[in-house]
Amino acid sequence: MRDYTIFIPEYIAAGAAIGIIGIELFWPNFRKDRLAYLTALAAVAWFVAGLFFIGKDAQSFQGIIASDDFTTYFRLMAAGIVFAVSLMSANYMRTRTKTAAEYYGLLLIAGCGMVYMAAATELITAYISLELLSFSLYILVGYLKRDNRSSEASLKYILLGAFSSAMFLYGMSLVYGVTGSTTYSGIAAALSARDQAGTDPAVIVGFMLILTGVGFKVSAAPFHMWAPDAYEGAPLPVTAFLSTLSKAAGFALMLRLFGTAIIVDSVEWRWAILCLAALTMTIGNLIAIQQSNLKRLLAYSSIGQVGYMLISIAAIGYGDAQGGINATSGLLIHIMGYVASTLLLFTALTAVYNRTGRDDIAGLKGLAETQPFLALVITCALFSFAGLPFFAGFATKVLMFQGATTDETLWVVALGVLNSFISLYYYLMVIRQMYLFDPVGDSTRWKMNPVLGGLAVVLVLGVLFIGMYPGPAFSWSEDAAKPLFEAGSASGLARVP
Amino acid sequence: MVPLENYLVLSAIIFSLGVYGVLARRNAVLILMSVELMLNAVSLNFIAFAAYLDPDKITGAIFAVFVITVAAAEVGLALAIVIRLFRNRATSNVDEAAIMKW
Amino acid sequence: MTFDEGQGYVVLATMAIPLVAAFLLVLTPGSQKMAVRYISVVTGALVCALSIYIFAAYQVDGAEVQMKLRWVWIENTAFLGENGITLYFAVDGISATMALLTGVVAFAGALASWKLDYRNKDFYILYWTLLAGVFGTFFSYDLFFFFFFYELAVMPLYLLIGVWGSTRKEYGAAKLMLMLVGGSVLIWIGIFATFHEANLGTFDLQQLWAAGNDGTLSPTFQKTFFPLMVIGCGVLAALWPFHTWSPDGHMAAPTAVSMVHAGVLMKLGAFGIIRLGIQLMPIGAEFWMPGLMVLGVIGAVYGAIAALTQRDFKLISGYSSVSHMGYVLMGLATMNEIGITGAVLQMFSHGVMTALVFLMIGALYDQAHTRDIKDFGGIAKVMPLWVIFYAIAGLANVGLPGLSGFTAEFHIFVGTFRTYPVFGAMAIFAAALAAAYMLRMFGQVFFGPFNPRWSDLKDLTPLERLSGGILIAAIVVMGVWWAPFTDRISATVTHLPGVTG
Amino acid sequence: METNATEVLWWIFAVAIVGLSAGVVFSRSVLHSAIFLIGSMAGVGAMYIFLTAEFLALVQFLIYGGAVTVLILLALMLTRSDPAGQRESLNGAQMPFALLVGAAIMTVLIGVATATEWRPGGVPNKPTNIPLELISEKLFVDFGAPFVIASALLLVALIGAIILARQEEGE
Amino acid sequence: MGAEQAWLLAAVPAGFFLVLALFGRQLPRGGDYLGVLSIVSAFVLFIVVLVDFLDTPGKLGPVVNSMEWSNVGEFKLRMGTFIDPITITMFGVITIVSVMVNVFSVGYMKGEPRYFWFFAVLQLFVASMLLLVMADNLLLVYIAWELVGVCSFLLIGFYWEKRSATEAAKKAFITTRLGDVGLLIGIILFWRATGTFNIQEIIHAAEQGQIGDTYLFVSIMFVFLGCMGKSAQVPFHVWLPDAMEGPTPVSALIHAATMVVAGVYLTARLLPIFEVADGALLVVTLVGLTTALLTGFMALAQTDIKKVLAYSTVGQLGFMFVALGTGHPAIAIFHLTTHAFFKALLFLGSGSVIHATHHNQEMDKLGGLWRKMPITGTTFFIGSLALAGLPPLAGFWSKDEIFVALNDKWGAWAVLILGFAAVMTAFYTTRLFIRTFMGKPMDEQVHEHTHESGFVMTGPLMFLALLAAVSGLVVFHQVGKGLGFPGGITEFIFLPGEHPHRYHIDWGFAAASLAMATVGIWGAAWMYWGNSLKRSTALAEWNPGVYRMLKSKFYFDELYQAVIDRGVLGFSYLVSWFDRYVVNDTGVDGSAQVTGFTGGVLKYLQTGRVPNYAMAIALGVIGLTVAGLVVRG
Repeated sequence: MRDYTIFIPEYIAAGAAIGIIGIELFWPNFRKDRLAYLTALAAVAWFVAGLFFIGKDAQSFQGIIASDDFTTYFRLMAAGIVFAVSLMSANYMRTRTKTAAEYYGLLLIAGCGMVYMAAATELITAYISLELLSFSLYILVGYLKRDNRSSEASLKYILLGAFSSAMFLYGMSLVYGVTGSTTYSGIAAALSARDQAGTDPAVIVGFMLILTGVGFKVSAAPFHMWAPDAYEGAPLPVTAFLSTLSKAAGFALMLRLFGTAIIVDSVEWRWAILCLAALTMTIGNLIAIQQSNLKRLLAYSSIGQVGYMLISIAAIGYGDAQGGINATSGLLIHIMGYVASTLLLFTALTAVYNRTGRDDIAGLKGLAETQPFLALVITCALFSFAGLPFFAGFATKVLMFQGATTDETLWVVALGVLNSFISLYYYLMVIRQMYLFDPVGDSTRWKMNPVLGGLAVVLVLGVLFIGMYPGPAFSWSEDAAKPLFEAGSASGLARVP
Repeated sequence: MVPLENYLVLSAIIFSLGVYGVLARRNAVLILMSVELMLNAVSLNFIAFAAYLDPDKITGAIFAVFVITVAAAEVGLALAIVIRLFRNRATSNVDEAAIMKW
Repeated sequence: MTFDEGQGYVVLATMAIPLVAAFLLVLTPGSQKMAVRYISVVTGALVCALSIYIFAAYQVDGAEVQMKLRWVWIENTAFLGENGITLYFAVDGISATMALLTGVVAFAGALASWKLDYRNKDFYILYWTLLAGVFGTFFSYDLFFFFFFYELAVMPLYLLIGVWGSTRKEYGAAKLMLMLVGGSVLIWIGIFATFHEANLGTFDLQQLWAAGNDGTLSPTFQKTFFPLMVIGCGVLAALWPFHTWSPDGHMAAPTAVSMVHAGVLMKLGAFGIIRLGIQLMPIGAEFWMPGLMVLGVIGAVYGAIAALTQRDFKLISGYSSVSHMGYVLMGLATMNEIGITGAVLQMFSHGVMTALVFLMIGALYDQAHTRDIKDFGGIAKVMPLWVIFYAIAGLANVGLPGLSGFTAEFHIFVGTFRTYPVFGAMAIFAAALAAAYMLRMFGQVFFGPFNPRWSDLKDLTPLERLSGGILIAAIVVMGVWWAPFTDRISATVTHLPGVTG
Repeated sequence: METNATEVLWWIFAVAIVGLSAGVVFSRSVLHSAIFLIGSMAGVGAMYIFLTAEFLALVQFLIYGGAVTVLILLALMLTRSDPAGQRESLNGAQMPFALLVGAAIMTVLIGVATATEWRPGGVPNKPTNIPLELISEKLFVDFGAPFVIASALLLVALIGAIILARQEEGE
Repeated sequence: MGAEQAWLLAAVPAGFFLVLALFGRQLPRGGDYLGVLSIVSAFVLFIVVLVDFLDTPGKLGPVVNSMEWSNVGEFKLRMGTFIDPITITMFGVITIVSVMVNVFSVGYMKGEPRYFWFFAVLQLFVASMLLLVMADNLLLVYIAWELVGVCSFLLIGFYWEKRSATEAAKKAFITTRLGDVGLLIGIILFWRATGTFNIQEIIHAAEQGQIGDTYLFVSIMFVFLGCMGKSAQVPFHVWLPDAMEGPTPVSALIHAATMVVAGVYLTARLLPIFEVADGALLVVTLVGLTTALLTGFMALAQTDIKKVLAYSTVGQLGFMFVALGTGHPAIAIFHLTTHAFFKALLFLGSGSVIHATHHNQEMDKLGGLWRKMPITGTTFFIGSLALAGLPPLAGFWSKDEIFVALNDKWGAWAVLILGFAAVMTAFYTTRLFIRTFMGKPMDEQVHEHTHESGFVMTGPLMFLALLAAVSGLVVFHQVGKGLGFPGGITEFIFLPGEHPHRYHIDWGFAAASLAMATVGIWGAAWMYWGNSLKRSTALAEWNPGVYRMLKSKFYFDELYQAVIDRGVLGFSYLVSWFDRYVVNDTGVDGSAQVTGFTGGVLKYLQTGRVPNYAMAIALGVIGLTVAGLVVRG
């Protein structure tokens, strides 16, 4: 059946995108920051529209794209991210580009791409929406045309992206060849129907290539190498966008794909994801220690975060349906906390960057003197990353790890905890710059842009709320996780022990 | 008639050549060409599967259509970026495009 | 007095008031230094009063766990079942004693940092956050919140030391923070494993303890994860060889932080060993306690010997802390009632006396700006009161009867002799060494020919006297009339699993 | 069974494709690579005909043989880094490793292609015809959603290409 | 009010201590009158207790009064008092001597800085000593024991401006503390065996043989270590002579009544256990003999009058331990009593001298003071003779008792050794007296300014002289009866299970000990008469090695110093080094650095070149696929 109403929110977003581009087309000297606020407005509308979908029973479009709580979860998240990032960009972009409309349009479209990735229940759709997101990001990363680092970053990103998506496609072709279907349910059914499941090279290699594709998207080692360069080269708000939206989208895709389509052969891929997780978190955190550029540092730290999150994906493979719900809801709430903290951090960093124009760690020297509020905010965000109490990171990380703990995954969970301890070190090194040193140059207090300030306050409250009372967030996550695993879905089918 | 395996092996070879190209070449455009080779291999795969194994749904063929579309778009975008880089650096050599590292 | 919800709210208030104070301070403009000071001192007084009330109101002959208060936080979601995570506060004999300690030291510390001027607002914010964490840990009966507050107590240390510290502060701060968090990593792992193994869908400590007793946590599991828990907590308790943060950290820390840190935080570690080791994994405890005993003895002797030749006040106290926490671990490792009671007594005693010591060191350092004992001599001439206070602390440290140190150490020795006479003898010998390094320091600093360089040193300020007086009161009371403490502590210790009479 | 004309033809094409593709990645001249690419794409198109997917063959010829290659040639013209024409090697330092890796991947993939039993009942030995109307029906009915998304994708690509490639004053 | 309330004896001075310590600075004259008042009241209380005790119906039955203190499960602690003749006697000795010392100090310490502090600590000192002797359980004993130690630390280090005083105080505290380690271990060992700290119960258990022989011996030896430490027996004797750095009245108190006799008291108190534990008594005797002998030698070469007295104290303590070794606590306590009086007298006398000569205590600068200060001289003379053991003075009787008992118990060899010690005692005492008071003054201007002390100081001297003269007679049955006791002191003092022992003169021994005294006195007189040193110097030159050895007290201090510096401190430096460089730098920081270094290496994988990145991806693919194919067959 075809019900076009289930994507009204995305129509709003896309329409707004076109509209914004049109505005600049026909009204060239429209204030760029106003564009940003329009985008934020559109994001709000998008969000509000999305709210109507909470709790609606799942609907499917031809069985190739579904709108359920899972979709809605990421829909709202996408809207939120676009909202925050567009506000972040307002001043940043105005001072750096002549034409900003496409930028904001692309933000919105990328958001839609994320929603479709979460919603896709079929390989073609998943692939297309993934490419939609990627294309937007390629452009956004390279948006500062005159900036060498920006264009270099986007070149690296697109070349490697194309390469890995080719791998992804080949993997999908193999899976399609074996199962003769591209819908997740069809794949699941076919796989569980096969008697010689697990003995089949095509399945294994197909899974691995698919894993490569999504692994690249979420920047899991060893497919992570584009991330630091892209993060460093991209405009600061886009870096925030990369580290929140594209990661969340990648995990959304991964959850649905691995959690419903190929869950029945989880024995084929869970170990691989476990190893990737261990490798990723270790590499990310170890290298992060040695970074001097703030964006690069955060890139590596986010790679480390990805490592933790991958454990949950593996845990889905190791557990039964209930275990899947546990792991997924843990992962979802952690993504939420992570996104909130990251946006908070980048809001503050953007404010600092607008002032100092420096993106190295030393650029934060003495911030506690010149802008105590920002220093506090940054500290909150970093502590949240490190998983210290009162901030989102603590509660969400505990819930995620606890949800991901099974007999087999325990050792990686332990490694993850160890890594989050390592990460604390370089977060402290940043905090040290702000609090323990006197500012270089003028140590006079400066006022930050009220918009950024307001955004920061909102996000801080969010982070604290999730950290101190994660109950609601956690139950949303559970609701979002349920559609993937409830009876009748793939995980209900017989699976290989 | 020609069995399915032949097509698959052929696409495997093309794909691997593409991989080799990506790994070996230094010129951004050449890397893109290699990627195109890989994508070709993929669509060949899809169509072969569609024709042999999935005649009534032929999803593979549809997939191939999308792949071709995306590939074309990708090339366009990538080349634009290459040109952008060339304007900034007067080179399309990816080894030289490495100011960001470590 | 009957214990009911009302008292539960008292317990909650004891934890919450510091947080509220911290929040108020966030709102106060940093320029209002006096206002900041008043807020903090009032908070300290309140907290101190409440903790005394809790200690007094704990009924020895009542139920073991009293003053319960429970708010559901998350339940029936995903892997969390009934009472999955609850804000569950309650008090038993041990935590009552620890709460009293915290209250006293917190108040003393707040008074001691009155003269602090540089960014004192931020200082007090962190200070009270830390103390909220400490109280929370002592009161929590929910594993999640236990760890929540545990981390909360460790978190502010980095900035507190790094910003307001003195010698090699960055190094000290980073090292201390990292080692402590490194320890909590192990606890964290242990918690995940326990929750998974118990498979009750709840973090409620009492249910988990029950699981630990009836073998739901399998013996193998307990034997595997007990070391994790104990070492994790042990780092904070300066368990040898994970003690090295203690000398450096204390050397770097500002006065009040040293007081609270050595006075209270280190006790969190020992407390954690009781809660997460002895109570959660009795079988593992039975299996591993001899090992802990050995480490404790090593720590006790090692610390005392190392302290013999130190020249920095704080290093001396740092190492003596290692030595005394060694006693605590020994007491816990005896696994008999006397020993564990002694351990808790020692936690209290060491808390107050170390707080006093660091208070005095701070009072001197603020004026002299050196802590090398060789620089001093005949200080008794200019700072007689300072000398007397310090001497009392030092003698308590030495274990002089009539002061708290003796009470605690005596119980520990007795408990140890019951099971490990040889270790007990070594511990007593270490106590004699304590006399050696203390008197060495006294002789060097207090007495001997007066060094005119210090002729303009001022004696203790009234606030310092008050703050020190409180601590001395605690020291003397416990040294002379320790029944109130032993009654409360043993009331709980008797219920500990696997503890012999 | 006796080999018939189609088969012979297939083999000729297959060899040609492999050769041309190899040419793309091995040739010493950028332009030659481009030419070879056109060839190999055309060859793949021919393969589609063998697979009785004539429409896709058509698409292949138009888009690849036409648009893409033209684009590529254009790009090559625009990015001639050596007006003096001195030849810098087109291969990077890791070329030998690349050979190894390529070979490894080839082995894996060929192994998969041959070792896999694609259908329990065995694979039909001749492709079934892929009629155009079926494709259109599928494309516009069943896969409407991805089709829409794809249009958005093309739009994005278009915008991106424009704003990135557009000359700004001062360039 | 009666013997049950004996705890007041300790409580009253303790209370005065608090008052003086807190407010003494503000009080006029530093509140010295309060000090005297507190001790006098303690004395009065003693009389009350004594009277009450003497007419308790069950004659001389110990009076017990105890209360529950704390309990941890089955581990119950009771604190209480146990009053029996020994305690009563100790009360007497302590209170009387301390009254004298207090009064004396009023004169002696006048004008000192921290005058009030001196009196305050004096009260605490006395209080803790009284507590020690009345305690009914070893825990309380230990508590009082430690308090005594601290008070001695404070008093010996009273002149803390002098480095030497501080060092001496430290030495005293730490040396005794080492003994206390043994004491505490012993106490806990007894608890471990019997489950109680109560002295009587422990004794009972020991006598019932509830404690294994070896265990009993080991524990009692640990306890005895404590006693040796406090009573400065060899090898713990080193702290006592240095303790002379304290004000002289303090020395008097320490040596006569409080600190050092604690060990004797405790041993006497636990003597039944020593008797059960076989071999223990022999150890006690040997320790006593060694001490008496060695310190006798050491005293010969000392020229500081207080040092001489100090060594004589150690020697006399040795006598007491010998007495205990014979299994007769009564005799030991008797000697303790007499010794307390004349030794207090001697110290106060020397104090008077020092005071008069403006802190001059070197024999080489004194001499011929008798004429200048007749009262001090006379009293000192009496004291010396008592110490030397001439009848009918106090010392004679107690020493005589010891010899008799020793002969009965261990036989002649012991008597000979101790006899030699007694001869030396007489010798150096006489030497001391002659060189201080007789002959020609060695240093004229010191002699010029010397003058007799005021009555506040001479009064106590005279009173003590009286006691030193007559106190020995209480040993006689008739005297005791006359005083209202059931008999002579040795009859009065006996431990449960032991029979009262009535004194009778053994003329042979009496003659012998008289002979020893005279020999010693005559020898000294012959050598030093008229303060001419030619004979003694001749002797010294006749064998300089021996002389140097005596002069330097058998090198004990040097030996200990070496052990401490090389051994203990060296080890401490080693440990600190280990802690810094191995545990910390290698273990802790090292691991951190390794982590950082790994990161520093790994980051160079990030070359910034697309082909390398692609290579990483490809390798990842190969790794995954191959691993997958291998793992999954």
